[in-house]
Amino acid sequence: MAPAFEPAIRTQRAAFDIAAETAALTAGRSDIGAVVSFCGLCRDEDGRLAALELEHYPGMAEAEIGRIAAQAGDRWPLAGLVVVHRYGVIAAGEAIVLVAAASTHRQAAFEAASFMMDFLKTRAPFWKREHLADGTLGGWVEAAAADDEAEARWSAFTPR
Amino acid sequence: MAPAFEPAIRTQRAAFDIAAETAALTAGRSDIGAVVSFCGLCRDEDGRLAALELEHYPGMAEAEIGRIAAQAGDRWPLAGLVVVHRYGVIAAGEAIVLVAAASTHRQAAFEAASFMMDFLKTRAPFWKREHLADGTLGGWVEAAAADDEAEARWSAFTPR
Amino acid sequence: MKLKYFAWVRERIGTPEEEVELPHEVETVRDLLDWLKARGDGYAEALRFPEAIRVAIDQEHVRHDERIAGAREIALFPPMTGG
Amino acid sequence: MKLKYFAWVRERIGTPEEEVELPHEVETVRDLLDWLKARGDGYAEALRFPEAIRVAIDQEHVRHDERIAGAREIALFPPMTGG
Repeated sequence: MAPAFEPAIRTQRAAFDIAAETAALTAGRSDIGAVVSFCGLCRDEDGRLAALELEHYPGMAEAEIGRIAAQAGDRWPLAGLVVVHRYGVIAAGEAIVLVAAASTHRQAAFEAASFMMDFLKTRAPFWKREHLADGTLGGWVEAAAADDEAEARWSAFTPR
Repeated sequence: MAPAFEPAIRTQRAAFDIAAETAALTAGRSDIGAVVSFCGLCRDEDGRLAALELEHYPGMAEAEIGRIAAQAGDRWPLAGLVVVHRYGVIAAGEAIVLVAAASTHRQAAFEAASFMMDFLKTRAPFWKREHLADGTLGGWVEAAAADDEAEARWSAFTPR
Repeated sequence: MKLKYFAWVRERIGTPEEEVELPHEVETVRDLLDWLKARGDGYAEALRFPEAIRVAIDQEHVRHDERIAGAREIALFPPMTGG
Repeated sequence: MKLKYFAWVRERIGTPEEEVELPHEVETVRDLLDWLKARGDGYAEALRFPEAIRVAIDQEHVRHDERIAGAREIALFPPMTGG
């Protein structure tokens, strides 16, 4: 089943404006009952980090996010979906990624946004490197087993 | 267990600014990794409705939302929680309710926001009345069995 | 004791709130609903299906078997439809 | 054929991309990883644990048993940590 919407997918170095991104989902429409947005931020890990530097695979990043979005559109009746993923150096406290899903009903919007994030974590070609608070370059962030488990739960999941 | 945060709870007639509300959750902090926000909007039901009019029980509305928020704070490690619920006449396409939950990790923020909405639907003392597109006053919206089921699923739910 | 009514309960009874003196034998929420039903047509219409009526004592949800002694404010309303 | 490397795979190999002529017997992703490992110390270090390496052919994830005939661009990288 093809999704009945055109997801908006961008990768960019610049910060994004959550209000503008989610407003675009509902502008001029009155058939949307729920918008769920997720914003992922750079944590300082108890003061250890100054920033995260995100490397990405241009072209594949957008294509892979598009494939994940198409899966979400097949699973849930979405009215709109926005994904913005930043790359480059992102200071602690700043936003890294935004996912916003719009639907008639809240459960679809919640589940689709959560699904998008779980798959972005494990399948979108981005890699994080630590910039330490003391000004030195840290190591590459290792993939978390918890993220693989979070992705795996969707294979047994049927939308209500 | 007492919540380690002070939830911000308001009922108001005026529209709210989602960006300002969620920005307040993360302002000056760099320990928050995830903010999930839910915005519930007035649908026009295929053109049938002009607006919804929300009646509420002042005092109890804020108190009951506070009790639900305290439960969410006991269940998930939240860094912040905002609930704004409007009353009065709300035109189709406008926002009715905002819930935003902040946490170190995304799953807690998703689950807490979803939990808040499910309990707001069934326990917060608000009642919706339809204003029809032809200018006449419609009936009171009936409570949905689906909302009771959505609430009930949390009694069997244990955060991961 | 102050009684408050909301939504269609308020409309059918015809007032948002009132002060009442309850007789001694009205001990529970259920007793209160039965007593109110006998006060007039509006009350009877509002409370025709008492199991559909939600009740809060001093701004907290209670069941119909809850005792009302000591209550300052009791509110009657339909199932909530906020959110 | 163009090879692209990302994150610590890129750092250890020492270049973000290169053009290679693959010998006829390099048929699968696994063959490619073995062939690359023998090209020098940086490659050997980057690909020491080949099971940890994720691979995309023409910007789509593939398994290590995938055949590479017809590929224009093959990318090697560590497990993703975006989001």
